[in-house]
Amino acid sequence: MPVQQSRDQLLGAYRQMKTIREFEERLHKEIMTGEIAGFTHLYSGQEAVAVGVCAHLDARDYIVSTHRGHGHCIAKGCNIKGMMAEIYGRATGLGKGKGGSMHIADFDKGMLGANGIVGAGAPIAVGAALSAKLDGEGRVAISFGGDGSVNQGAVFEAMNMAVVLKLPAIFVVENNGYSEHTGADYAVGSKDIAARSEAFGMKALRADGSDYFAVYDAMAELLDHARSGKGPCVAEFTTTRFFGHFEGDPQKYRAKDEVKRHREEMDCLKIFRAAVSRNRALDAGALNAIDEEVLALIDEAVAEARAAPFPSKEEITTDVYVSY
Amino acid sequence: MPVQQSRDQLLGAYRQMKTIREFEERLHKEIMTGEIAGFTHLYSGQEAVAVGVCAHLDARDYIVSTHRGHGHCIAKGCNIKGMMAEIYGRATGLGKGKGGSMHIADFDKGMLGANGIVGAGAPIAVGAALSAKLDGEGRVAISFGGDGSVNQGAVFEAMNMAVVLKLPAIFVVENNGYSEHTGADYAVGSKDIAARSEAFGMKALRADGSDYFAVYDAMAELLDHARSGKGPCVAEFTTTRFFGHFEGDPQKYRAKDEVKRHREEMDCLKIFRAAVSRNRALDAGALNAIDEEVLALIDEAVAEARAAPFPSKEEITTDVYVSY
Amino acid sequence: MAIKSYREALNEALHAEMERDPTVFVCGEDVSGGAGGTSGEREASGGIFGVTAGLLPRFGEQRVIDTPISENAIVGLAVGASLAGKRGIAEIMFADFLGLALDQTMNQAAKFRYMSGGKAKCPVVIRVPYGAGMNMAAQHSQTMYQIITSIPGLKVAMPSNPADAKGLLTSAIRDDDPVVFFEHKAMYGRKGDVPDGEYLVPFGQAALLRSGDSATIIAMGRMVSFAEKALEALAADNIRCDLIDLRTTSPLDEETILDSVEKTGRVVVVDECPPRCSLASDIAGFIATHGFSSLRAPVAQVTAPHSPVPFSKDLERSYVPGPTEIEAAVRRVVSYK
Amino acid sequence: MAIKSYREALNEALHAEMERDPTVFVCGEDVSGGAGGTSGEREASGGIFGVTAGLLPRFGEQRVIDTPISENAIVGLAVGASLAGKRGIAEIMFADFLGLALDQTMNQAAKFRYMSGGKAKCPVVIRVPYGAGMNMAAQHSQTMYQIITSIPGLKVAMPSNPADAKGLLTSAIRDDDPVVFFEHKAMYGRKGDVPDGEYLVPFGQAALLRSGDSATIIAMGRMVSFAEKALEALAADNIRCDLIDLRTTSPLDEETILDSVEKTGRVVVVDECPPRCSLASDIAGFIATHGFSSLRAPVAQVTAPHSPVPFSKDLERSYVPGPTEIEAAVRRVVSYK
Ligand SMILES: Cc1ncc(C[n+]2csc(CCOP(=O)(O)OP(=O)(O)O)c2C)c(N)n1
Ligand SMILES: Cc1ncc(C[n+]2csc(CCOP(=O)(O)OP(=O)(O)O)c2C)c(N)n1
Ligand SMILES: [Mg+2]
Ligand SMILES: [Mg+2]
Repeated sequence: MPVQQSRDQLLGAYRQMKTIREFEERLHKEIMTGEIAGFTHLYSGQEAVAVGVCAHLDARDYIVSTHRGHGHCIAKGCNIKGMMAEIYGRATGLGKGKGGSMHIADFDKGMLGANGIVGAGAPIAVGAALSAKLDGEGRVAISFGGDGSVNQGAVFEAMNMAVVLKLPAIFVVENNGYSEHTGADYAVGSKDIAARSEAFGMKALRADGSDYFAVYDAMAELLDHARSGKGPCVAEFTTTRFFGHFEGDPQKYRAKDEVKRHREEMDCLKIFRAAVSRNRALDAGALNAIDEEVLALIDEAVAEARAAPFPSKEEITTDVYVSY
Repeated sequence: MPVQQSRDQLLGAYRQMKTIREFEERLHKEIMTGEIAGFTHLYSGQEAVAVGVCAHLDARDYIVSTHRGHGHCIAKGCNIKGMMAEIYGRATGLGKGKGGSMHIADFDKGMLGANGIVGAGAPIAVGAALSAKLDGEGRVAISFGGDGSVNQGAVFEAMNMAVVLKLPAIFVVENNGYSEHTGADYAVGSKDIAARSEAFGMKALRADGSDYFAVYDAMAELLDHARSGKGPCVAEFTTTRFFGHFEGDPQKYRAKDEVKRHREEMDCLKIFRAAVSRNRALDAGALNAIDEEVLALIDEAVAEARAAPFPSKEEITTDVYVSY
Repeated sequence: MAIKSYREALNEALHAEMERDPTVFVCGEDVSGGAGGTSGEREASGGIFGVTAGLLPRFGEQRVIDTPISENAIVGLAVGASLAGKRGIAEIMFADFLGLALDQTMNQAAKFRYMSGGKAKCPVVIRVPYGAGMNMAAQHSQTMYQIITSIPGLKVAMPSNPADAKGLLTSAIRDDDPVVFFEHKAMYGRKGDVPDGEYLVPFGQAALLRSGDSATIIAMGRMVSFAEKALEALAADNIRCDLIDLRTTSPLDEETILDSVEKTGRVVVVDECPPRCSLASDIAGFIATHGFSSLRAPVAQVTAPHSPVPFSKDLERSYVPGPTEIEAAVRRVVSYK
Repeated sequence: MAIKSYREALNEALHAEMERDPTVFVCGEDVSGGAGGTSGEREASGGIFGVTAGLLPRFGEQRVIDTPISENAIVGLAVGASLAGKRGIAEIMFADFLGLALDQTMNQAAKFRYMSGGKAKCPVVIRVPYGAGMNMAAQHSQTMYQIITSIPGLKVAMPSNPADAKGLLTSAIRDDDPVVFFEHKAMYGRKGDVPDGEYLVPFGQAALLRSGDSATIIAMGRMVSFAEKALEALAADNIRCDLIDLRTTSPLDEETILDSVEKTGRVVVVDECPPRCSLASDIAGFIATHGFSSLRAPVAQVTAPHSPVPFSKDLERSYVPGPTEIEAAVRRVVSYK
C-alpha cells in the first residue's frame, strides 16, 4: 500500500527529478557545441528511479552507480556545479576534471562513484554493504545497474555473495530495454530479470520506473527488509531513456516513433504532476516555481563550469597514491 | 520412465565405473609413495555421473572437464595408460607430461581438457556447443562442474550465453556437497542449484548421482532436448567424493563417519550391482570378470608409467605455439 | 591500391576472410547491434566503432553473433569454438575490459596447446580497441598490450596504419595460434593506401619506415605516426633516424632492432604504456642485454607517466607521449657524448 | 627475535593487525574453511596454505569471511568495504586467478583515488600466493607480479624471507593505497629470524643483503635465496657482489639500484617471470636509461623461458631460474671486457 509523503518530501522529489531532467537536456544541447569531450550517457527518462530510490537514503547510506550516473549522483546529493564542472573537465569538478562524466563520485555523500565498467559496481556495493553490516547501524548499500549489466559475471557473483553473507545490499536494476544497441529481450536469456535474481535467494520486486510513487513504495518495502538484517533484495524498474545510448547514437535499433511515444506516455515528470494534482497534494504553482529555480541553477552551473580553469599539467601525476 | 539398455551397454558402463574407481583408489596409494608430484583430485564416489553422462556421447560430442577430471576422461574414452603416464609426468603421457593431472585432454576423443580454473570450462563448452550448432550435425557439448563452480561468474555468463544463442550445451553439476573445505549449503546462497539454473531459462533436472540408471535416464531426456535444437539444459546430480578435496586433505570439515557412511550407502558400484542382480540383467560372474580385467589394466598402466621416460628438457619450450 | 581508413581496412579483411573460410565467425557486444528491441533494422551498429559493419547482412546471424555483456564468456565462446574446429574472432569493446576476460585469454587460450603437449590448436583472434586520445578516461583508454605481451602462448599484433591493419588482421585470422589484436581507437578514421585483394603482413617482421644513421626510433601502434612527425622536425637539423615499427610485439623482430642499433648506437623507444614493465622497458632491457656493445648513449624511453589516464582534454593530451617528447629524446641521445 | 616460518610470520602479522585495528578483516575461499557442510569443526583449514589459521576462533565470522568461488567479487568485496571505511584483506588462492579478478584490481582499486581527484581512499590488500616449484602446472604457478607492477595505482610487495613477510604485510595493511601482496608458495615453510612485536618494513626501500664490488645482483621473492646460493659458490673465486632484494617492485627503490650499479658497473637481474615485459626487462631497461654511464657490461637477465610452466618435475625445475643460471650470468658479466 502507498506510503504517505509530506509536502516537503514531494516538492523535494519533484525538484530532484526536474534537476536531473534539465541537467541532461542541457548537456544534450551543450555536447553539440563540441565543448564537452568524451563519452556522456544521459539519464533523461529514468529520473523517477534514481529519485524514488534515494528518497529513502541519507548520506550514511551508500550507492554505487554506472556509466549513466548523473541521475544517481544528483539524487544522492552531489553538488550540481561540481558535477557540471567535472563533465566539462575543469579543475573545479568533483574529481578535479580527472574522472569526467563516467567517474563522478562524492564519498562524503556516500556516492561511491559512477563506473565505466558495466557490472563492476555490484561487487563494490556488496563490499560497502559488508562495511555497513560490520558497523551495525542499519545502513544499506544500493547497487544501480541496467538490464545489460545483469548478464555480467561480476553481478551474478555479487548477488550470490550478498545472499551468502546476508548483507544489506539492494540491487536496483533499471530495465530501459537496451544495452547499448541490443534489446534486453535478447540479451537476458530468461527474459525476466526479477525472477532470475529472485532464484538467487533474494526478495525481489518489479515496478513501473516511470512512476515515482511506484518506485518509492517498492523501495520502502525492500529497504525495510534490508535495514532490518533480513538480507539482500533486488528491484527491477521498467523505464526508458529519452536519448541515445551515448550522445551521437543514431538509435537505428529503436522503432522510429519509440522515443516520441515514450516522451508522451512514460515521462516521469508528467506522471508525477498528474498524480499530485489528481490527489491535490501539490499545486501547479509550486511546481512551476521549482521549474524556474532549476533552470536558473543549471544555467549557473554551465556558466560557472565554462568559466572555470582546466586542471594544471601537474595534476596528471597527483592523486595516483596517497603516498608513494 | 527408465530407458532400456543392452547387456553390452550395461557391461560397458560397469567396466568404466570400475576402471575409474580402481584408477583413483590406486592413485591414492601411489601418491603416498611420493612418486606423483603436484595436485591430484580424485573422482572416487562420483563415477556414476561421468559414466551415466558419457554413455550417451560419442567421440564427435564434446566434453569439458574440471580439476577433478580423471573420471570424465576415462568415461569419454581417453587412453588409460596415456592418462596414468601424464599424471606421472612422463613423456608418454597424453600431454607429454607437461599438463599433469589437472590438464588431461584428448582432442581426438572430443575431450577438451580437464581445467585447473574452477568454472572456466563452462564458457569453453558453450563455445564448443556453438561449433556443434554451426555444423548442424546434432552434436552436443557437456560442461562438467561442481557445486562450487556454479558460483563463478564465468559459469553464470556461460549459462546465459547458451540460452541467448540457444546452443546444444548441457551443464552437468556434480553436487558432492563441498567446494574444497566449504559446504555447498553455505556457498550456494539459494541452496538450490537446479532451480537457480532453471531461472536462467534452461530445462533443468535433478537426480541421484550415485545411481547410474538415474543419471542415464535424466541425461537421455536432456540430450534429446539439446540435440533436437531446443536449447541448453542443466542437470544437478547429488553425489559424494570418497577422498579429500585433494590428496593430503585432513577433511576436518566433514563429520567423522561421513565418508564411511557414504561408502556404504552411496557407492555407485554397489548400487549398480544390486540393481542389475535385482532385475537379473547381469550375473555377478560377468562383473567379477570385469573387476579382474580392470585391476590388471591399472597394474599395467602404473607399471608402464613408472617405467616410461621423463620428457627431455627441450620440451620446456616446445608446443607453446604452432609457429612463432 | 586504394585510399581507405584503418576501420575500412579492418572491415575489408574481415569480409574477405569470412568469405574465404566458412569456419570464421565474429562475436561480441553489438558486433551487429539491433538484436531484440523494437528495431526494424537488424544491423543497427556494426560494432561500436563500425569495424564489423556489413558482416551480418552478408554472413547472417550464425556467423555474426551479438552477445550479452559477458566479456569472459565472449572470449570463452570464441576459444571453445576454436578448440572445436572453428576460427573465432571475439571483439572486446575496449581493451580495458580484458580485465574481465583475462582468465580465458591468459589461462585458457594461451595455454591449451602447451598443456596438451601440442595436441590442441586454438586459432582464436581477440580484437581489442585500445589507447588514449579520445577523452574516455581511465577505464576506457588503457594500452594493455604490455600485459598481453608478457604472456607466453599469445601473439600480439598492433597495426600503425591502414595497410598493416588489413595485412596483420588477415594474418591473425589465418594464424593457428591465439592472437590478441590491438586496434588504436584514435586511428580508426586515419586514411592511407591499402593494397587491393588478398594482402598479408607476416608476424614477427618489423617495418623499417625511415632510414638514418643518427639514431634508432622503435615504436608501435599510434606512436609510429608521432615518431614520423618528430622526424620531420628533426630533418631540418639533418638528424635522420631509422624508424622501426614493430607491427607485432610478440613475436618480436629482434634482428631488425639489433641491426639498427649496431648501426646507430643510439636508441629511443616510444611506447604509449606507463613506464613499468612496459614495451619501452622491454625493448630497452633487450638492447641493454643483447645490443650493449653497440650502445653509445643511454636508451631513451618515451612513455606515458606512471598514472591512470586523465579525462580532461589537456591533461590527456600531455599524458600521451607525442612528437615533442620524441623529438627531445632523439636530440638527447644524438647529442650524448 | 625468534625462528619462525614465512607462513607463521604472515599469520602473526594478520593476528596483530586485526587485534590492533577493528576495521581490518579478511575474506576469501576457505580462509577459515568449514562453513556449512557436516563439520563439527568450524575452522577446518585456515586457508589452503594455512596463512589465515587461527583468525576465525579469535576474531569471528564477521571479520574472517569465507566466500564462494567468485574471485572478482572477492576482490570487489574487499575494495568496496575499503572505500567505505574498512581495511579489507582479500586472499586470492593462487595469483593465477587474478585473471578473473583483474577488473576489480586494475580498473577499480587502482583507479578510484585518481578518478575522484584524490577524494577516494582504498586501503585494500590482495594477498596472492604465486610462483612455480610445486608441480602445480601452468594455471597454478604463474608469477603475475610483472602484470600488476605495470599498473599505476597499485603497490606490489613480495617478501623473500620470514622477517620481510611480517614487516611488509604489516606495512601493507596499514598502507592507505591498494597493495597486491605476493607470497611465494614454495617459501611458506621456509624458516628464519622474525622480530617479535610490532615490526614494519617500509615500502620502496630495497634491502642490500650482500656487499661486493664484482657486480650487482638484483632479485625479488624466491629468486633472492637462489642468488644467495650462487654467491656462495662465487665466493670461492673471490667474486663478491651487491645483492639487492627489491622487497617492493612498486614503488621501486631506484636509488639503491643506481648507487650499486655506479659502484660495480655490472648487473645481473634475476626474475622468475618469463622474459617479455618482465621485472628483469623493467630493471634492465631502467638501468639502460638511467645508469648507462656506469655500465661496463651487458645487463644479464636471468628469467624463466617464454613458455607456460610445465608440470613434470624436472621440466619445472629447469624452467625456474636457479643458482646455476645466476652463477653463470655473474661470471659472464664479471668477465666481460
Ligand atoms: C565491462 C563492460 N563491457 C561493455 C561496456 C560498454 N558498454 C557501456 S554501457 C553498455 C550497455 C549497458 O547497458 P545497461 O546495463 O542496460 O545500461 P544502460 O546503458 O541501458 O543504462 C555497454 C555494453 C562497458 N562499459 N563495460
Ligand atoms: C578460479 C579458481 N578458484 C579457486 C580454485 C581452487 N579450487 C580448486 S577446486 C576448488 C573447489 C571446487 O569445488 P567444486 O566445484 O564443488 O568441485 P569439487 O572439488 O567438489 O569436485 C577450489 C576452490 C581454482 N582452482 N580456480
Ligand atoms: Mg539498459
Ligand atoms: Mg563440490
